[in-house]
Amino acid sequence: MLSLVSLFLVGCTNEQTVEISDMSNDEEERAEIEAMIKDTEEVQTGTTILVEDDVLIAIQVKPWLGFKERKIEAKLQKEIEEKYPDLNVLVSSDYKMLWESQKLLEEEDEKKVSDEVKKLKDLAKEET
Amino acid sequence: MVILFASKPSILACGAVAGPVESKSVFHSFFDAVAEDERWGQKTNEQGHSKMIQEACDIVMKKADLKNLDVDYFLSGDLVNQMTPTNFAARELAISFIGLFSACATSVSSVIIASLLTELGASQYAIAGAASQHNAIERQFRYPLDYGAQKPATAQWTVTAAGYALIGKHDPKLPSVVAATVGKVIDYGEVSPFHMGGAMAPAAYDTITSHLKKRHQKITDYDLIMTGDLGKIGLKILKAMFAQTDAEQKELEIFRDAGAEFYGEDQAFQAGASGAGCSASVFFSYIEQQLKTGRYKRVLLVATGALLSPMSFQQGESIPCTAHAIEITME
Amino acid sequence: MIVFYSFLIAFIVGGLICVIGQLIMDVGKLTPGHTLVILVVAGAILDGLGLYEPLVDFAGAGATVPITSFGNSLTHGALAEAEKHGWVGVLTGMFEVTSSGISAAIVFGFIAALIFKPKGKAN
Amino acid sequence: MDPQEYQQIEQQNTPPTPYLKNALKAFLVGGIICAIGQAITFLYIIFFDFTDKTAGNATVATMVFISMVLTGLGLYRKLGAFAGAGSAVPVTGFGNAVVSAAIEGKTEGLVLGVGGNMFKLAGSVILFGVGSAFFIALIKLILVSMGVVEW
Repeated sequence: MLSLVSLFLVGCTNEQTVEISDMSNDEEERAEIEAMIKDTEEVQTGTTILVEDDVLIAIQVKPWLGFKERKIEAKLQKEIEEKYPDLNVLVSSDYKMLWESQKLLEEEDEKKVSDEVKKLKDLAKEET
Repeated sequence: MVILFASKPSILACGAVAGPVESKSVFHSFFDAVAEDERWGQKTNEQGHSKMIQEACDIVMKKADLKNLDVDYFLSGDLVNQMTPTNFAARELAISFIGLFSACATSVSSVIIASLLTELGASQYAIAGAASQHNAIERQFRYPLDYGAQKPATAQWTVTAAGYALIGKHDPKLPSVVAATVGKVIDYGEVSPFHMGGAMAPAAYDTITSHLKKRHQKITDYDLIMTGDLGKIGLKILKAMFAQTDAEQKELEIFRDAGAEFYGEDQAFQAGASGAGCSASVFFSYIEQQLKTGRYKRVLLVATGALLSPMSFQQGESIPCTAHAIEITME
Repeated sequence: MIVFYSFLIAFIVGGLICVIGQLIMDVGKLTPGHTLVILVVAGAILDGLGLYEPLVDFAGAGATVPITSFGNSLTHGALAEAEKHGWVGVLTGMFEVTSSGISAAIVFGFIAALIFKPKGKAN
Repeated sequence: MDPQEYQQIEQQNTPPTPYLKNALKAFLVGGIICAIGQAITFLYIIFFDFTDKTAGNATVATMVFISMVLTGLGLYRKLGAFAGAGSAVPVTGFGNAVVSAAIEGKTEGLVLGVGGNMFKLAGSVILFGVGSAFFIALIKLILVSMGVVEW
């Protein structure tokens, strides 16, 4: 719940807030992905979880660009997959992913994070 | 065609009963009883409707201290399918019964038939009148009660009330029916069941003008011309129609409408009251007392009725209307 | 901040769809029944053109709460199944996405009929 | 006095529909109901395993429940009288239509009354919803198989 409160406090300025937690501390990969997210300026906030070979990127586009949310999601997904074909990437503009992944930022235990990310990925595929 | 009653049958006694919502009416002090429960403690609205009719008729009989065996005819009707509430009330009253349907004009058409029977000598005592119950009629003609529909400003609130009169031999001390006009069915193309006033005004206009013409009278010959349930807007339209045929302002003052005044200025009821019970309860309580106290000498009571059905509305038909008039005098 | 914006957008878009409904009723002089039907069909057509999904992404509850989303979900289900299974998919997919609206209405309607009684109060 | 002349008199004396006022009321109430819907959606997302897509269904069911309670207590009728389309267009309006018809039919028995009348008002929404969805999906299927459009 803490992370949700922080969301409210974030000023509605349009600068981006991008946070990344990298469990397998591959520094170069981490910086690269952060840069790619920052390049797509439609993104308002982004939270990325890197654990083992899973990458979960939860983004929120600027409010007034909601219409193109899907296209931006797909574009970023493709970009990162091309860059890191060996990684299992999911880009999602879903609130659930954003809030859950923000909780995972503080999570230390790698095993727990990895299970949680896998669970979130299944959740994203659910239709109804 | 105007009917003249040489023997001038009299209104010997009247009974008016209303539901809980009607305690807000300006006329509620004239009603004989105001119930707490809109279903008179019954299981269904229709049974409550029927119980209300019985209660009003019992009051009339008690006032004239008659028993139902002494009463020759029971003439009445209501707006529910096949008038079952009135039929079931007639079953309890066990009086020879003719069901009449003139929609909200039944209060007057029943008095006309009763007066004819009295004039003929076939009836010494006849109970005539009408009734309506809001829930039973609203669900049949418009929407379920709890449905959130937005009603336009022209909508009227169906009254839960019953009004009955005992018609008998002429009695100079009591108000007497001297003439009557049976209305034609007039339809000027109004379609919306939420604008009854606009649909019924032409019928009222036609009946009043033909009554005045056949009786060679002017509007000012009457102390009061009261229509049944045109509502605030219907009354305005009726007055505008008469103003169109150069009636002066003084004459227009004579027109009043039971539906328009029934709930006073309470906005929750929008264009006022409607329903067979509206004209019946006001005519057979308030008006009867005004006549007895001598405030009015000659009165024309014009009950107006819309002759539509839920089916005719859905088939895209416009609303045919009628209005019946009785001329009542007090020596 | 995103959350505040989403409430604002949901409020505005939801309000606008209701204004369209109100205009159909007032200007078009149609009954509430006709108005809802028009809106549902509009929702279905918009989804057929692929315009309703972006609207849901943009407005959130502002697009899922109005009745247009019912038409949208029906079409969406039908299209999704039609893509996978062809002709028969159009029928099998119909209530794939949405069934909660109708089943909730039926169940709660029945429960309400057991509990409540219609009241004729004016205000 | 012929019908045309009468129509004119009737027009002059019938109060005009307050288009702007009604539209404003519908906007406000409709907006508020959708904002409440958004709040419910967020609650489902935060406390239960729902995503944006799947939370919609749960929100709709909850809104219909709320409209059942309000209808039963006779409050939705007042909201509808005030807001008009503002209360009818959201899914709570659909719930109100079904629930009010069900309550109404109770005196005619559960089978014929409640069962027979329940969809008297809302049935058309389902009919035309499913009907239009069917034809639209069919048309798109044909267009796709002709290669004019792709999924």
